[in-house]
Amino acid sequence: MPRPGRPSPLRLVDLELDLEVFAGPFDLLLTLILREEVDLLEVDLADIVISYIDFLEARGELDLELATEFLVLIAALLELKSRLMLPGEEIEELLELAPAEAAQELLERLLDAHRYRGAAEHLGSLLSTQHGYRFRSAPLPESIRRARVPLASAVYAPARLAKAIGVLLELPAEVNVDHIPMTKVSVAERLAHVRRLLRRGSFAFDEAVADADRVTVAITIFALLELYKQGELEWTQDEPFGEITVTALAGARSDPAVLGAQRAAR
Amino acid sequence: MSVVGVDLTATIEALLFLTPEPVEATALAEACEVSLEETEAALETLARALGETGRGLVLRRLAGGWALSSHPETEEAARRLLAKPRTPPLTAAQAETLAIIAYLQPVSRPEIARIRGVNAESATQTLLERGLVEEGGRSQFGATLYRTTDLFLTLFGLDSLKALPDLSAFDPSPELEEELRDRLLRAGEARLSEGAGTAVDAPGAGGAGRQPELSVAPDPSEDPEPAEAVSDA
Amino acid sequence: MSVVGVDLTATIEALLFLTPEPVEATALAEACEVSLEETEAALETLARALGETGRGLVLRRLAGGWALSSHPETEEAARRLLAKPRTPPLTAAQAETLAIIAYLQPVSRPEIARIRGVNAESATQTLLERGLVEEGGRSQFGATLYRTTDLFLTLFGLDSLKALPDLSAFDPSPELEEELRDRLLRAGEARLSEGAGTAVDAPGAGGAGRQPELSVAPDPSEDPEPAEAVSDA
Repeated sequence: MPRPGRPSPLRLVDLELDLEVFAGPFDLLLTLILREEVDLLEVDLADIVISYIDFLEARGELDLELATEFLVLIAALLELKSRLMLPGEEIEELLELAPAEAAQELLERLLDAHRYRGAAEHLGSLLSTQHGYRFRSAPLPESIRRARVPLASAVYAPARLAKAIGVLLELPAEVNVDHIPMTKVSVAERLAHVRRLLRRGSFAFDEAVADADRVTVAITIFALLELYKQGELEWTQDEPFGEITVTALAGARSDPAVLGAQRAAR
Repeated sequence: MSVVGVDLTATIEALLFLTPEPVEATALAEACEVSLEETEAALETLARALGETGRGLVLRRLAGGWALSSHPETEEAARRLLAKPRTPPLTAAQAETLAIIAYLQPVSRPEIARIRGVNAESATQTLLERGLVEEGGRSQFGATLYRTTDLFLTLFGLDSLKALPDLSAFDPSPELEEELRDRLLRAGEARLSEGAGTAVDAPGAGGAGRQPELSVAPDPSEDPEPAEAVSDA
Repeated sequence: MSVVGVDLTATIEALLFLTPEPVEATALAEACEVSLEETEAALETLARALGETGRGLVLRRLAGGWALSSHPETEEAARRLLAKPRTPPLTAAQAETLAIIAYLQPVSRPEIARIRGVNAESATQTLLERGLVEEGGRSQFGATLYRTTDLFLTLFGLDSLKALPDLSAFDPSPELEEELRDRLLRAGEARLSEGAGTAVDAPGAGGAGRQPELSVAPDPSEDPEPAEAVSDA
């Protein structure tokens, strides 16, 4: 819920970052931190980190272990700061070494990322200066080529060839569409489900989507939006990532007869 | 003249150094953006310069074109230097290209490219250079055909091509009684059309992209088939 | 000297013309059946001769050996003649992976991934395909180790890995390091302060040492500025 008078923090979409160009999360974080025109105070760090990890996942480049480690470091940094912001005497009690060490490690790794990024840029410029130097590549003259066979010995394994052909013979896997459950869940079904829950007066969103897959969760949100539009309910969330409470509004038309009539009208 | 810093003769020397096949004077003239007369004068200057003592290269007129070659008197030293074949580990691209040539020979470069889904130029060039494959005739479309050499057999410890390993262990669809060639082409095209194959996954992983500086593009007209246009550059 | 007719410099020129990869001076000396000193003197003579105007080739010291290449100023004409695509430049991920391998070799993929914070598989694969890196043994945990190849040195114009600047050349300046630390810690505060409705501009982050900054806790109540003032959004 946006607070009145307080601008929401900058999210990834606001920053016009081309995620393609980053070599990794450290690189992204580093770029962000060093971008002078961006005041990090305005940046929703969590959003950016999570969006980038989503992006990597979509590209199949996400290593879960690495992502976890990275998130732990970020989280430790945030946790450390939260502890530091508590009144003085509580710091003594609460401040453990671990978050400080983890935050320090994150910094060290950002510094390392900075070094290798510099080295990478150096290599890139080296390569471009070498662009005009071309080398000759030609088979040896026949007379010299013939002379070489007697001195040759078996150094390569024939199995390497068979394996290479094996790879080339593989047909690409057919695109798997099983994960697109076109008609498994309908909005009408979820409408009915939500209305059932609404009869209790209010319910938690998590409860409405307990054990549901992502598509079902999405369709449940459509259903809630539809009912919100019709004035049958309202939803509240006290804090980002907090629980969403859905409450029935007085005079809501939630009896099945009305629902049936609405459907017939469409 | 468009070339600055180095003169026309020097540029022509460089161009002939880079091309393994003889180049026609008109092609040189076009590349240097000068007239044929200027090119021929520069070729004469080059021939004279190379004729002087202290030069190990000679300019030769071959098959209607011009080529540089090593001086014949340096052949003994070359044999000593190159007697032992260089056998660095094969890259994935080289192994695939070599396997295709070994199992399907003779095979044209466009066919190799269709099977691999990426340009096979650089890998083929390296294999030629190392003497593992050689040219052997032309396809009905005029494309150069490749086959393996005796050096290939020796380096792989094979008595003959019949001793190539059996593919059944790697064959995903042995029940299909198709020709190996057809199945490879089909798999290659499936990878291409899917758009998710090597050509997309590994930008720069194909032929020309791999180590182009060390290789030289042959006349593209040699490869009349469309697959050659699938460059990953 | 065993070479007759053409002199040693000419023979070396011819040998380098025939070999696509850099050749060590000792190998040249052996092939020409002369001493290393004579070979080195001849290489110097050749370098001088090629340095004169009117020559389109350059003698270069690469990957611990010697190689001939075309003069860079002939590049335009070469591109027109060879109609060859440019080397695809390295992507950021590939360049970074290559840098890590170049500086830390031999290094395993998990190590590379840890430094980059992201899976290094596809970048490493492309570098392998392009022949810039190769596998070189196993770590004590059984992970494949990677190292750069001579082709890497050659294409990047390096005589050896020692020609790369020390990694510390890319250290952030102390000011930058400080700023990095400072800005990162403040970002952490911004995120947290969201809940409290107050953003904190950490003034205490400029001081000495590493650990201290982390424990300098600006009391939020000291900050006179309300959150709204921080933003100009």
